[in-house]
Amino acid sequence: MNLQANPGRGDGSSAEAGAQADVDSVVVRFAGDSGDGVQLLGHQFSQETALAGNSLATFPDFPAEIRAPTGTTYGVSAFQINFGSRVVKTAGDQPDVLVALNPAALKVNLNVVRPGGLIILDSGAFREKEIKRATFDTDPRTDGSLKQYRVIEIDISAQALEVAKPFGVSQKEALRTKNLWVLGLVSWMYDREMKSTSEYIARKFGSEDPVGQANVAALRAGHAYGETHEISGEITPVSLPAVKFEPGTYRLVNGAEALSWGLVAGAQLANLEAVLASYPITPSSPVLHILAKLKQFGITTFQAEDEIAACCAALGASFGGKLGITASSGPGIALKTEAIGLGIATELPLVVVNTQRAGPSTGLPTKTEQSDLFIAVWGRNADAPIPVIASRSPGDCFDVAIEAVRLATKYMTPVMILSDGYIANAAEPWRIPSMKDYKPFPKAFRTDPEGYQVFQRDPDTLARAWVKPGTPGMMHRIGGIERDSLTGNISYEAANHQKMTDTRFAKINGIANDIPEQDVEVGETSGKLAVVGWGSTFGPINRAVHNMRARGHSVSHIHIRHIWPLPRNLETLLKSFDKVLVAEMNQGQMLTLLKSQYLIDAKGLLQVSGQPLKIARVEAAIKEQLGV
Amino acid sequence: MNLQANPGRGDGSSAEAGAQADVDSVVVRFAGDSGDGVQLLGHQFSQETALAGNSLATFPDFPAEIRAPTGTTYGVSAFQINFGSRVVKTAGDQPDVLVALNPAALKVNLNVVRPGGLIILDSGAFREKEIKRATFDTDPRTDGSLKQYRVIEIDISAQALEVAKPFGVSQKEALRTKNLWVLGLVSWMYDREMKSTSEYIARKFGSEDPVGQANVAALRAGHAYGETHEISGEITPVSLPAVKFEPGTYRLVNGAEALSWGLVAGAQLANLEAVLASYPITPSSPVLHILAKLKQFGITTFQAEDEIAACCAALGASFGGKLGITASSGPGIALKTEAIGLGIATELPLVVVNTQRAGPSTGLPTKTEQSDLFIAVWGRNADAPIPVIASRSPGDCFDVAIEAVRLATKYMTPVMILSDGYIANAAEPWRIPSMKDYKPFPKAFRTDPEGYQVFQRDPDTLARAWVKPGTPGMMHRIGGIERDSLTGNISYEAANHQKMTDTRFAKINGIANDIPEQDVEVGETSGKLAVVGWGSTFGPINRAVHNMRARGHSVSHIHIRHIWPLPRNLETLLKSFDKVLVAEMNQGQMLTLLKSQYLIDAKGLLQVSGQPLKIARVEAAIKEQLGV
Amino acid sequence: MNVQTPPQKLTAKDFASDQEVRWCPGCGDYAILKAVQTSLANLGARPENTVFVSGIGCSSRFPYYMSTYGFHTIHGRAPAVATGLKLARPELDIWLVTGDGDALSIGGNHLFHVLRRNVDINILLFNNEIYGLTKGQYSPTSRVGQKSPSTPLGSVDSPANACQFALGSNARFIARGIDIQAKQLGEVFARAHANKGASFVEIIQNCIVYNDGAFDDFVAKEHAAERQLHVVHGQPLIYGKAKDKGLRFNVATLSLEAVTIGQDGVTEKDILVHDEKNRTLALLLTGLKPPAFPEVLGVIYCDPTTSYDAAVKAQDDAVRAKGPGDLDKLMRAGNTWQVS
Amino acid sequence: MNVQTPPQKLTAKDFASDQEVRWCPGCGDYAILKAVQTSLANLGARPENTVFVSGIGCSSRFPYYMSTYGFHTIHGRAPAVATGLKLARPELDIWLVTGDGDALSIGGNHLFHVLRRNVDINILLFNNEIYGLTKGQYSPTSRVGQKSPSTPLGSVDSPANACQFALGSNARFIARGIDIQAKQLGEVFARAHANKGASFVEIIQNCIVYNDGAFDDFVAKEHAAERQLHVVHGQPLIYGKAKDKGLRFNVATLSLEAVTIGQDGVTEKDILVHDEKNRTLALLLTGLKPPAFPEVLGVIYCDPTTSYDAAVKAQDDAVRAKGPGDLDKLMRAGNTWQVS
Ligand SMILES: Cc1ncc(C[n+]2csc(CCOP(=O)(O)OP(=O)(O)O)c2C)c(N)n1
Ligand SMILES: Cc1ncc(C[n+]2csc(CCOP(=O)(O)OP(=O)(O)O)c2C)c(N)n1
Ligand code: SF4
Ligand code: SF4
Ligand SMILES: [Mg+2]
Ligand SMILES: [Mg+2]
Repeated sequence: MNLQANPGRGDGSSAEAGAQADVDSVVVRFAGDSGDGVQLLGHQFSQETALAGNSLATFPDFPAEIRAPTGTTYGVSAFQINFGSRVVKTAGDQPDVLVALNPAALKVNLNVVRPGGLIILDSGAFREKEIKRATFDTDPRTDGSLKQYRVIEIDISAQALEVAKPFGVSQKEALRTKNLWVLGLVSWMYDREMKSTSEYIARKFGSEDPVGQANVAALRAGHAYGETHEISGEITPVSLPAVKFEPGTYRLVNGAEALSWGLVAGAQLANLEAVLASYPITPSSPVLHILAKLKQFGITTFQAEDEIAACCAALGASFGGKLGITASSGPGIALKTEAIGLGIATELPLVVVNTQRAGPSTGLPTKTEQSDLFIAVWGRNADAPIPVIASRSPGDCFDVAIEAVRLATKYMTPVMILSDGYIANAAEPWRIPSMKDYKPFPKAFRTDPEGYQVFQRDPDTLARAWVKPGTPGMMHRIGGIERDSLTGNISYEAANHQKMTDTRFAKINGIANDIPEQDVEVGETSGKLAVVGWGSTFGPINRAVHNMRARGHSVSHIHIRHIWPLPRNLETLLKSFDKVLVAEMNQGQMLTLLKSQYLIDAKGLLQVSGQPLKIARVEAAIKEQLGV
Repeated sequence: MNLQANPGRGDGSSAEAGAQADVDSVVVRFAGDSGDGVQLLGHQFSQETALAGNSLATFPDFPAEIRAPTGTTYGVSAFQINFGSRVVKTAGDQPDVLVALNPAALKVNLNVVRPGGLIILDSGAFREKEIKRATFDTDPRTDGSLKQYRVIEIDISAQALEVAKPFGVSQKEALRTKNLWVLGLVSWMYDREMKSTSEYIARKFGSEDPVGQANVAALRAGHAYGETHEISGEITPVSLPAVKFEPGTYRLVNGAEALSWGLVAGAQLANLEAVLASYPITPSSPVLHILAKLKQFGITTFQAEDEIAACCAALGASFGGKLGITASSGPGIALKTEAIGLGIATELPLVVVNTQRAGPSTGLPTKTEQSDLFIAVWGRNADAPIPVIASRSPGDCFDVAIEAVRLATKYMTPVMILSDGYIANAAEPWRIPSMKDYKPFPKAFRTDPEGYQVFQRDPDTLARAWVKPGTPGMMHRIGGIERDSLTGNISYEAANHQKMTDTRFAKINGIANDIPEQDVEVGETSGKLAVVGWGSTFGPINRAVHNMRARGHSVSHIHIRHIWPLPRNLETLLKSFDKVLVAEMNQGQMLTLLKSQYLIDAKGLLQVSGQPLKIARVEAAIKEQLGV
Repeated sequence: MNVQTPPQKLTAKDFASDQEVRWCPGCGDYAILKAVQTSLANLGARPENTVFVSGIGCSSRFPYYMSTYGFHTIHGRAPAVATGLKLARPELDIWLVTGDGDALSIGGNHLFHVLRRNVDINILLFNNEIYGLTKGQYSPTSRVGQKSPSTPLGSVDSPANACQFALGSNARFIARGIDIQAKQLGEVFARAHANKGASFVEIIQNCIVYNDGAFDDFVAKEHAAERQLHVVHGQPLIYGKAKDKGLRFNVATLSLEAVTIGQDGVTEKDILVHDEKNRTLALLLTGLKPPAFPEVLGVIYCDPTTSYDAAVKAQDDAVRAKGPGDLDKLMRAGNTWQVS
Repeated sequence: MNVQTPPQKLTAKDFASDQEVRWCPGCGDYAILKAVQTSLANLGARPENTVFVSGIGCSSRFPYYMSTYGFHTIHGRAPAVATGLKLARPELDIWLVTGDGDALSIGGNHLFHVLRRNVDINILLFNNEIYGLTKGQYSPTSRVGQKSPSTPLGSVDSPANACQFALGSNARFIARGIDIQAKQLGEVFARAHANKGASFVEIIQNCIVYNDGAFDDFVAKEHAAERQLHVVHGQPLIYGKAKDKGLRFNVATLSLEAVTIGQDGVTEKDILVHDEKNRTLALLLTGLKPPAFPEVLGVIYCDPTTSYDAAVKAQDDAVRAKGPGDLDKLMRAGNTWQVS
């Protein structure tokens, strides 16, 4: 048997694709109980893979928020990685390899493994009680359930216990080294250096701690097991050559990190300090956690009593002359609606980070969806436009955050960033940018009282001037009641309200002239079919379009970053294609937006299953559109 | 001089219209200080006019919420009435007559009077101080400001003081009878019976109260003044014959009343008791005030601590098996967003009344706008559709409320009613319906435990069954986390979420089959131009289309009640016209909705000045569209 | 209502739903769940007349595990939902389960108003001094210096005192219990249930994953006897393994002192007697914190008054007693005219 | 900051903006506005360093009438806005103006948290026991039986006590004043301003239009002397025209009694001395209501502690003292690799 019998399929190249017969990418999925350390295992393996120079994409697939009792199906945590010697864009449609640390992990993940794929089981965890707990009626290893897969059973539990013995750690601690044992094994399978993991363990435990020592020993033992044991006949270790990346310094980054750093970068480029006011909510909380550790960058963080207070506190900070930022998800975004309106009315900068999750209501907090486009663009009382920008990948969050800060400060407006749970948690190799490569956009505060009027506007941007309380001679009042278009005093005049409403529109619409024109990711600028996406569907759409083009089809990929206002050339661009297919993880929100703006008869590829879009689905939809 | 020199113009028939040279309608505007009782004056005059059998429409034009210091321009309160011997549909574009009780009232309302119109002034209030207070630089009576109007000065203050003398009331009380003196005068001008007003005063004060007696005396004195004084030369009293209304019992009704009664009616037809949970906010509060007095109808009212609590309490009531209702405006609607999502998720009936006002943020609380269409249709996190219905006039609120209750209970869903500040406050003659003419739609609760599943659905409506806590054997749990499509238990399954999302969509979309097809208000079902409106723009659009048709133009008026889902035939209907013009008081929200749904290249006539749309503007837009 | 005579007394099990309980192994919530189920059985409650309403949080998953009616609502808003439910259906027995974040962070205002209005529901606040569900951020009850993902250097804001917040909100019933003390919890639940008004119960709950041992200063075995004072109306405020410790009122400072009977001339007579109707005493008792003082447990304050729902119902009923409304008549009242 | 040495002492007028004041004639808000302007002048405040933040309500229009910086925000959320502003700009002098509806109905939670956190702002709650701006609905401080458009038969829920709510929220500074008592208000404002933390001031305010005379039981001329107790730290709790009335502590009931000196053997020694640091006393004093007791006015409670903004700043500063962050370095920390 050979692990590589049918390689590369997991990356979504559909069955008829002959182009990738050589081993150029592999999809591995680790799965186990919430307590099994699967996320750490996945993260470390990603780290090693990245250091080896492969391209990779990951998909941490968390269980629901609460830790479930051991061994239950709903307590299963999984981590999927797709890595290869060519550029990898998604975490893969179907795993080539599944490592299942208990029966529940097998139960939940069985149906996703590619037929013919490899399953590595911890046979030590397949006791009758656990099998039942996992809601198997009979033992899946013997009842034929696994017959379309290659299965390797190893009593990993016993191995881990054995290895840990000399260090005198508790049985519980010993069993918890299973994840590192597995990491050793897969490191052997894919010829990975384990140095970074050993260092990580040493850092975490200190070199004297017996638990740390047991962990290192387990790591080595897993590796040795691969080298020396019987499975060396069943699995041939493979080494995927490094991808030719652009030169630079790289790291793994997830979306929450890149976004947080991007906010810091944006504040620096704007020459501002910032206040992040947030209330914890899945999957948005990491932004708060990360920025809470970055006080040295002039960032103050504030865990407010709720999302309304968070948004209001951010506005208060902006009124004070720092950059107000607030971050949330789903129900928390809904709660900020009223306060965002106040930001629009008072024309204060504000960055609202929306890490989307599945809904409505509480929905599926740990699952991804792109269904907040409507609320972002249209979800406020009255006529209340704001710019909306979406990030397409973990690393892209950095630039999107900078752009959001730029627009918020330049145009004195709330801006909403759309990220999502997948982007926030997934890690990808990222060429670390240098701050010196970014053009600063320092924000000037007005200090000159001469002729100052609160709602006087810059003729280009239509933005009003920002004034810091504390500045002598510039005292003024703002508020949510309609303001006189010059003085900012309360005005109930009909004509003034019309003028202010028109101006608010014109200001936001004018941003279309200050953002890049829409480009085409892959393919020509006209043709039979444009597949339009936004946000985290970038990977699958891009790969699918690549694949279809490789098969000779006329299809291009357009990925929209600026959702509101839309890029000026987008209408012309879209109308240069015979057909437009919008692929998104909602019931057709971008589709509706584009139809309303351009009257194009676009079609939708819509999915709201809480899982990332699969390449195969996009390919199928392209075929349908092309009639092939 | 003759009051009727140029009659009927105020109703928006544009200058070239020759059709209405005879006196068939008049627009009168009363204006004075907030303390002058102008609204009462207007209301009583409307009452008398209605009893006289004229058609009428009113526009109470409130100042900002706080009572301003006497004599200031921002403290001016106005009331406009358009009445006639033909069917009147708007409060009129331009008053033919303005009664100004102080200089500020003149200042604020001068520019709206029709050139050549009549202005009646209380000269007793035109002292230097008051003139200055009203921000006139010089006395408008003598500086030529009024030269294009006919002006009659009467020292109404002195008249009122004089009349009140015998009753021994305070000077303040005496001056406060000015409004009734004016009412007497205009009652004489338009040949009105004053009986209902006399009765009203008697009811309010009792017959013994000297203040009441002074008021009645003022009323009579104003009338007598008209009959006997010098102005009888300047003004010829006119009597507009009664309009031929459909037979029935009529009353004046404003939108808040009709809406409240409609909710009661809906609950009765559904055979339910109801809980209204609300938080006061302009212009929504009257619904709370009215229903608070209707406990005998099985309505319980609850002034919650805020709008979030109000919406949640309404949901709690619905969970308990009564109809939950909540009412608000602007910022309050924004706050309900999250809780409406919970209603969508748990599929509980809920009626959300949105009396729209100008925004964004606090905006102009007392001014009208139709700018909550976006938040109604699209303003929630995730994919979260609900039915949205708009009322077009005060009386129409009754039927709209019934329809909302019907849909909410039949389809187990939140429903949003869109009314607005104008509809809520304006009064119109209304043929009082009989409850026996309405078909009941009693809602059955499920009580049979046999085979009960929480999210089992009626195959026709896709609604789940409603179960009252307290019912044995039917205990169940619901919540905002995604629910298994059958049992309702928490489910994190990808396929289940897809199914539930699809079903929620299908359920709401299916309502299109249960609502009337879109009809055409005026004109043919195809032609050169359809003017599309919704909500309170009904009157001006309708009159404008009538006027243009009278001039031989091919134009029809389509007024949309069911905003989501849209009527099934609307697409075909709209596409039967060469052009579509959407007239609305926002920046193009219905326009955007229609474009997104039907890809029609409709144009907008958009206005957000906080004032009702004028007939003349609509006519001008029609002309532009028709190229005439 | 449609209640059949119970065929037999129900047991705790009859109050358990068919859903697998999904808290972390070792979570204090399990014990509370058990205690509630047992209490309801003991109180003779009927599942069909009982409703559990909750917000969002680990604790707020509670309703799924009860065989009663249940509504898992949104974060912080359970008191509002419960108020609407109680107004609609005053005859139902409504329990509200919430956490320290749910009730005191996002939901503080609704908690305030449900207590102020004295809506007849039983409020169980599971206080683990942490946000469990969102993975361990500090909460409004976390102590100063709490390190958490959102306060990596330790929190700096002083915590809310749940019972004192309730007192400031005009609550008329305030009690406190500990997750693992099933018997005492049962007694508290029985009293809360008997009180016709808002009954506020703070339950000290251990979050084994994110805040393990937060209450060890008075819950740990070695401290329990010396640092827990279980109050009983009319009984002296005495505690300690040897029942030798007590609370004395210092009239000069208007505060309580922890004293030892037999030391410094202190006798049992010096010890204050618990009066659950005394609001001043409630303030004093709820303010005590170990180790200098005992943690006060049991029914600390109970001074009932008419509940909001009862008062609303009385007003509604009084109007309705005059006969049902006639809409046709209502709409024809006042000035109308005929057209024929 | 950019403060020039003031060329001259400012007057009340210097704190008035150019906007015409738009309250109803006779509204109590006018007097408060005057008192605030006068106080700021007396305190030597600078308009450019002063910010007024408010919610929505008649009272909340206040900032427009001040020549300082001002932010008229949204209903109930002013404490949150002010907290963000203070965190961003701890050196500013921040005043918050709110009403009983704004602060205690929709905004109760934010008020709770701003007090609990002890953010250094001065909170002026104009309590007129009514919703003025929305035309007269009852508010959470309205007394039972209040008839209003939303409670045509009279309200049934018992009112919140603003000061006790503040106490339950762990406020460290609580004071009370009356709109028309400019001098006393000025003293209270000065103390609030001096307190570095959240200073809570309830101002009894007459709404002449919707709730005229609501406080006549202790504000009306004929009652003022006999039913107002202006407390002073260290002074006995004496009131009455003849200074013959006082408050005595009843140790049996742990409550206060209103007594008359010279009657029933009561002497001045029996009268409690005001201690503004005593929380129990604060509870007792804020709970008193006329006519049986006096309305207690002045600085009722003041027991300062570190403010939230100061503690946050200290943490921020400590980190920043180690040097500014280097983003390029941060992003390159941990595992990285080179591609060349
Ligand atoms: C509107 C909203 N904001 C935030 C969240 C995320 N969230 C869920 S539970 C929770 C806090 C839970 O803490 P607590 O109430 O103490 O419950 P515990 O989990 O500790 O039992 C938060 C912040 C949410 N679900 N909804
Ligand atoms: C979100 C929201 N809800 C409701 C309102 C309407 N509203 C404005 S002020 C107010 C209450 C005012 O009462 P209070 O705070 O006591 O101020 P007062 O007018 O009495 O000074 C209400 C309900 C609003 N502006 N925004
Ligand atoms: S996180 Fe804490 S509170 Fe939540 S279930 Fe686990 S142990 Fe319990
Ligand atoms: S309504 Fe009342 S509170 Fe508001 S301005 Fe008028 S008198 Fe003052
Ligand atoms: Mg908690
Ligand atoms: Mg008030």
